[in-house]
Amino acid sequence: MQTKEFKVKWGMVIDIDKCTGCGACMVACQVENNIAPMTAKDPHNYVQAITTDRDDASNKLRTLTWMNVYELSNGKSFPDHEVAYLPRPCMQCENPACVPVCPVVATDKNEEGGIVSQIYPRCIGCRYCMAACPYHARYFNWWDPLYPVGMDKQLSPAASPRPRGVVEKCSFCHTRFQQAKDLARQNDEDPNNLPDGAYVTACTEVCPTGAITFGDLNNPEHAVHDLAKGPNAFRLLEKLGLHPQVYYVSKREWVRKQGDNYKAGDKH
Amino acid sequence: MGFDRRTFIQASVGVTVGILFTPVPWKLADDVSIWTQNWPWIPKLKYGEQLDKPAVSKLCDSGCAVNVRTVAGNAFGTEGNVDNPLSRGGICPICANGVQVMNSPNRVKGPMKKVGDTFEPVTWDDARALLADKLAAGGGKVAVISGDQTGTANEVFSGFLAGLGSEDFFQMPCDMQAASRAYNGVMGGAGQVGYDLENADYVLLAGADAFESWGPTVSNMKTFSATAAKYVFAGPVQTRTASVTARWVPVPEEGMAAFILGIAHHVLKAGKSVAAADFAKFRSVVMDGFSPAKVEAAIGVKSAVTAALAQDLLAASKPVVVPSGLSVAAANAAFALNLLLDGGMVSVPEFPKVIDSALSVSQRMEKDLLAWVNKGSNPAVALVYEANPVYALPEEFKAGFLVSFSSVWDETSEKADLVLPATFTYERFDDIQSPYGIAKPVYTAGVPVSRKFLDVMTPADFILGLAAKMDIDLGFETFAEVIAAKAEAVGADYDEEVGGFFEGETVVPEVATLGASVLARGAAPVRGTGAVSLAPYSQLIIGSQNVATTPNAPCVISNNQLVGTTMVVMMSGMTAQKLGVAAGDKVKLSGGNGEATALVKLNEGVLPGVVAAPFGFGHTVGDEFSKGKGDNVYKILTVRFEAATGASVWNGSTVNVAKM
Amino acid sequence: MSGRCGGVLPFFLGFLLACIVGWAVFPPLLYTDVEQPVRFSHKVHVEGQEMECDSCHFFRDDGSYAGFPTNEQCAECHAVDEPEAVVEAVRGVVGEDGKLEDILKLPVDEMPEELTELVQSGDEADVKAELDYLVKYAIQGKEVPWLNYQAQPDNVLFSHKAHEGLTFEMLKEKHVDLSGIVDDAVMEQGGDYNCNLCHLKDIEKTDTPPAFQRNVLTTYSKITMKMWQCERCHAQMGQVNACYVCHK
Amino acid sequence: MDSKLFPEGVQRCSFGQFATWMTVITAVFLVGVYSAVLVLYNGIGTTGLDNYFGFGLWITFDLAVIALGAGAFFTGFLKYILKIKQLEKIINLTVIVGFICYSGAMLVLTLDIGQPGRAWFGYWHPNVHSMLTEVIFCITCYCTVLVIEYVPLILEQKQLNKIPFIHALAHNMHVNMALFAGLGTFLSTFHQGSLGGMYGVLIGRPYAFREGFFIWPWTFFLFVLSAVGSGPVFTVLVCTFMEKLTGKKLVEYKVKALMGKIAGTMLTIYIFLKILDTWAWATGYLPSVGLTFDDMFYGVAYGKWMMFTEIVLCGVVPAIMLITPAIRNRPFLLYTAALLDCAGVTINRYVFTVQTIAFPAMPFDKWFVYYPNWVEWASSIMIVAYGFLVLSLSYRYLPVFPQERRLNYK
Repeated sequence: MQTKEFKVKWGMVIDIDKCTGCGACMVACQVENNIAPMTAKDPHNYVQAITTDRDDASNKLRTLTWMNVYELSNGKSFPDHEVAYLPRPCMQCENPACVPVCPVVATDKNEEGGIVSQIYPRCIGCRYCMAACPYHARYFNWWDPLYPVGMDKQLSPAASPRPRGVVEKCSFCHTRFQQAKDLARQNDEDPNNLPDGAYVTACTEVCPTGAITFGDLNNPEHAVHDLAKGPNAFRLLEKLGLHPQVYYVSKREWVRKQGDNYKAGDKH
Repeated sequence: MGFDRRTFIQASVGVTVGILFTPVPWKLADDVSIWTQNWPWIPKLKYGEQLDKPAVSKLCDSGCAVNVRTVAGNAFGTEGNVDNPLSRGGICPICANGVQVMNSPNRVKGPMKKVGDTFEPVTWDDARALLADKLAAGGGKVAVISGDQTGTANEVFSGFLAGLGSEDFFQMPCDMQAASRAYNGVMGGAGQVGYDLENADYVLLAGADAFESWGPTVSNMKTFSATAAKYVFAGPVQTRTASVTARWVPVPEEGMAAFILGIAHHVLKAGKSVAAADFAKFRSVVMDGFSPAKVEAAIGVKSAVTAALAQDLLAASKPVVVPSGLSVAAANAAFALNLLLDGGMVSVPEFPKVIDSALSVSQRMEKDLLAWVNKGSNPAVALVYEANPVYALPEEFKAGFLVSFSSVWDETSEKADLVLPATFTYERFDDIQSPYGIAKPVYTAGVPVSRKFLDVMTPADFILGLAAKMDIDLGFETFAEVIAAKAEAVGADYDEEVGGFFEGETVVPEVATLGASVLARGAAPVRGTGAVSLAPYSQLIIGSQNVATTPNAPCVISNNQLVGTTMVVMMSGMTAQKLGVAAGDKVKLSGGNGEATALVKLNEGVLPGVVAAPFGFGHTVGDEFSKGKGDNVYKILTVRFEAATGASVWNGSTVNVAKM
Repeated sequence: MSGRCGGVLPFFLGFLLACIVGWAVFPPLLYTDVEQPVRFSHKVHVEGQEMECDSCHFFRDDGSYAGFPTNEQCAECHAVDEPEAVVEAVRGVVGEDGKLEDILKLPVDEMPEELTELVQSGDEADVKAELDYLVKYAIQGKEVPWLNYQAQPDNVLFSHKAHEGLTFEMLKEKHVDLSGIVDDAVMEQGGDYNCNLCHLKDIEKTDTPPAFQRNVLTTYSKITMKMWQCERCHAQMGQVNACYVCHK
Repeated sequence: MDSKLFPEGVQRCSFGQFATWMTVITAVFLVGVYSAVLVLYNGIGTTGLDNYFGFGLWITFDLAVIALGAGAFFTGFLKYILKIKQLEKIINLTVIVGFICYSGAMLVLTLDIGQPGRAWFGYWHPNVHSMLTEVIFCITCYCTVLVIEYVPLILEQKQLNKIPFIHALAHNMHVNMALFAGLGTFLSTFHQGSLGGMYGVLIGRPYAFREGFFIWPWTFFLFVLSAVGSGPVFTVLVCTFMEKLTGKKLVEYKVKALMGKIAGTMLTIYIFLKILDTWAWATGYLPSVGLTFDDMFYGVAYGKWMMFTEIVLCGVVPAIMLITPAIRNRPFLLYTAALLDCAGVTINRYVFTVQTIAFPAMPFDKWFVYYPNWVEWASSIMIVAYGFLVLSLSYRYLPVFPQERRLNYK
């Protein structure tokens, strides 16, 4: 599989040594991208009344969490135990596993910037892309998005609501990219050469420890350019060759080692 | 040719073929697929001008300075406010969900009065008249319980209370209280203790979960990531804060004062001193009572550990030790150590009051709610402002006539006789005065940024109206005027359209004593008699003392805290073995005045002999995002009164664990 | 006609019937006409008051496009200083229980002065339209739910800013063929504004806005641009047709 | 009562008996229909699938029935293209079984995709790089071919066939059947392969990922071979089941043994390559991505026992049994081998579907176990019931077995 090259490559560098796993990024992501709170009852649905309730958010295999924080443990006993938190957005792989498998081109990696797009009205809901993604970055709308009364008036204009039956995933808050370009045009600046910080994702913006840095990996003027090349930078499952555009940084070796699989005796 | 079966078949074939040459099947197939994108029950977006409006959010204890994002005038999201030092663009996970809480179906939609077992709507005028009658009849036996630590609304409430002739103003139990009682009370200092994390190079978080729930959390986190200081976390649980600090030192919660004095022992040995009246006594208390061997015997922390920490603190140019919890002794010990180290502890002067009869901040922190409740106090009228004592107090709370000023239905509203729905902070004027822990006096005033959709009222406005009706002169007619006056008194740059902000200068802490006599009696660890210690911990995503789990939070809460509707408690493998339980077992924890059900999860990041349980679950009233999820850990805490300080604390709580 | 080969005539008749139904009967059934909530006359505003397009349809500072005007913008001319007083006055006529809209059924001279003095039009039809606006929206503080003939669904993000600089000259220069997408007349005429490329031609000259033809199944406007139309122009203009260029 | 409709010269059970049988099957079918309605009306949330197991019982079921339905195309290929005359005695049954399997799979797929209203996008907006596009194309086209192959059989129904037009049409279709058989072979080979390819191309899923030849991963070829190695004996099993049920002999044993031989040969080739493939995967590919063979298995649901059952007990053993004439020619052993063979291919489809996505690729992630819920089971069983209905009707009213009269009444 040949990887497409882009002049601009939007990417993220997440400093695991700064992430406390507080969850603000996950909440901000849900708000920005109109992920409805999970409600058990569906007032519009008469057949459901005689079957089971919709899922509880405690069922983590049914939630919609484009940004998901994993807890990592070094596996040691007290008092040598260590813990770390790893936020996982969509990796926007340079060689995505999900894109070539989609039968209907609902997902693609074709726009300048290299963000893997997911178009809900095109998606037929076959879930092949979910089977393909080893990062579990893709989510299926098992149920219709139903907002409790009154909560539908707070929809964000940034992301279209998805009906049930389609796959969705992190888009690097793509609408913010469009808005940043429009602002640049308005100010007679080059929309294709945005300065660092002109476009950042919601999770980047709210993170209280600034663990997430976002920008153009190809642009030396963007902070991520150097961060991604740091000595402690790594990507998840590099050996599989998907080449994520999301990098992680940790000074802790055990954390870096959990970023990929190592056979006994493998050198990291 | 007759119309027989064959003709029919032939014609049908013709129709079938013919229809393929018309747009019917193709247009329908296309339109059906478009229909599937726009099912009528899928909500539609609204478009219009997008604006970010600065506001204050008070869902978390310290309060967040935020920007409310609006589209076509409708609020839809909340982000941090880059221009405010409390936020610097960051936001906590509760406040990030602020708009969703504001629009939650769990909001109280209008004033309600309890009739029998049910609630009936009343008008605001009737509510005001009813309450005025009750207050008049109560004859000064009135109490106010406030869950707001930083707002000027407290001045309105406490001024009103003074006008009624009562002094029973209480804050919900909080760290700020312990710090204030230790610093202003025991040690004779003035102002509010702050920790200059920004300039510190070594920070010992003595129990303070500073990057998760303690103090001005967002500000702490921003400072943590922006500076190179070394952080060490001490506590019974490897919290989220501990996951990013350089080191985690396991210390039992009740042993924190002893732990700090154990470090002080080494510091004193290094020759440090403080110009305080009782320094000599302090020195002898520490040198005799908290030698490394004694500390190790009492709390299990090795002398090498305390010695190393002391060395690091001494070597640092600006070290700071941050205590936490309700223990006045622990706060006292930490302040004494900070003074010895002459590091990053600062004193933050209070802002001037605008209502003369109101209490000052330190006066507000003086009274002990739990002790008062424990005494069996039963006021004629209790006004509860932005607090949920029925849920968050380990003891049962009684009042002749309970009034709840809350924006959402909670346990206290459910029990109240009168529910007076509050505007959400985005719908009203409100402010944040220097949250506890912040290193500089900081004032943020917020103005309404969202229109009201419900028949709600700003509690302080209601009180001002009530005061006028009862001829109590507070000097203001509306809360907007109070905020404007406060902003002016503070010296903030304030505008009624966008709010205001002020940042002041810090003061060197000065104390009269080091509290030696208090420490001599109050610093020794006291533990209950149950099988294991209970270490409650907070995660903002689950909720705070006052605010239940927010609508988008359940997806974020991990299965390490909640599985299905059962809470999860964590313990090390060793503890589980001792208790005879295994991972995944359902257990009953009994302690204090109650019991809780939980699932066991093994976590080697918990001190052996300790069970870690999350605060914030077990709501019995509320929306489906919080109600019926897990159990309420407040109910299994054991409240005791600290020796010498008399403060009610729940450290050292223990529980018995039984497999179910 | 042999039995073996099947009947040609019945087949042909069936075929014909299907074609008639499919081409003539079916398409109109798919659409229903919906009138704009208020008979807004571009003619009155543009010709009569000499307003510019961007008086109402302008770019905001953040580069987004304002589209339809809000009450706030309308109020620059059609200000209602004391809406409560007008509502009160109307209530005085229709009664406390009546609907405010009922006032519109009465002749103008029976309406309260508080309302009629707000009217700025002279022509009888225009007065009616203006009263419609005032009573149904302005005094009640409700925004007008204008119908957008070219409305795109929520999953489409169209940047007016990105298309602002597109001129007819550029299209001609690049020999962009938009037949079947844009009315040929528009391309021939050219002009200063490229709005006609996608929007209703000469809408600014209309006195009564045309009805909105709503697809009963999809609720889309009949003239909502389809994706292939966007894509064709993009392709010819050398612009990328990546999914995220237009979707969200 | 309905005896006029029976094929020429055969006897069938009483209508009452038949009606009772059909009622029972229909009842089972209707339970499935109810579950299908739930899925279409409420969405796939009603199933046991989740974000980790986007593919589950349905896909396993689809892949298994499609593999087992391969008897149709392969037998057709042998009969019409390679002109193995013997096979005409069972060809009708293979067509019906193939039709049931494919149309059933398509029904399940309709439930399985989240937006059935957009199913046609596979044609209108195809992604030519996707193996699934190939599957959608071939499966729908081949299903059409199967319909075309099935129609003449219906037209040969005694009463229908009296109409000259229909008689002529049926005849003409029969004459041209070789063309369709060829087309079917082409389509079917490709999609059997692309079903395998679907998994082989998953670069993010070490359990399934395989290198390969040109654009096709090895799984592409393995799936084709395993399908033709099991499809024919599945038809034999169906036929035998019908014989036991009706108490009649429908196909002579010689034909069954021939089918066994054909399948056995293919199975032998397949299992040889499968073992090679597994070996290369375990010792070559897995270490290259930092994994070991042991890493790939977990607990009972995803244990190694499954792999050994699939390859040895349900692969090597039936292969040997089927290619050994002495064993193959003994009915009981043939049927045993056939059962093992079919079980093996089903296990293969299960592990490729479920275990592939169950393996936690990220080291800090963990294994989850997937359990289908009643909705998935009911809708899958609905397809089985549907198959019973079609087969029952076909057997009762259509001349499926050319040998039936000779074997039973003469």
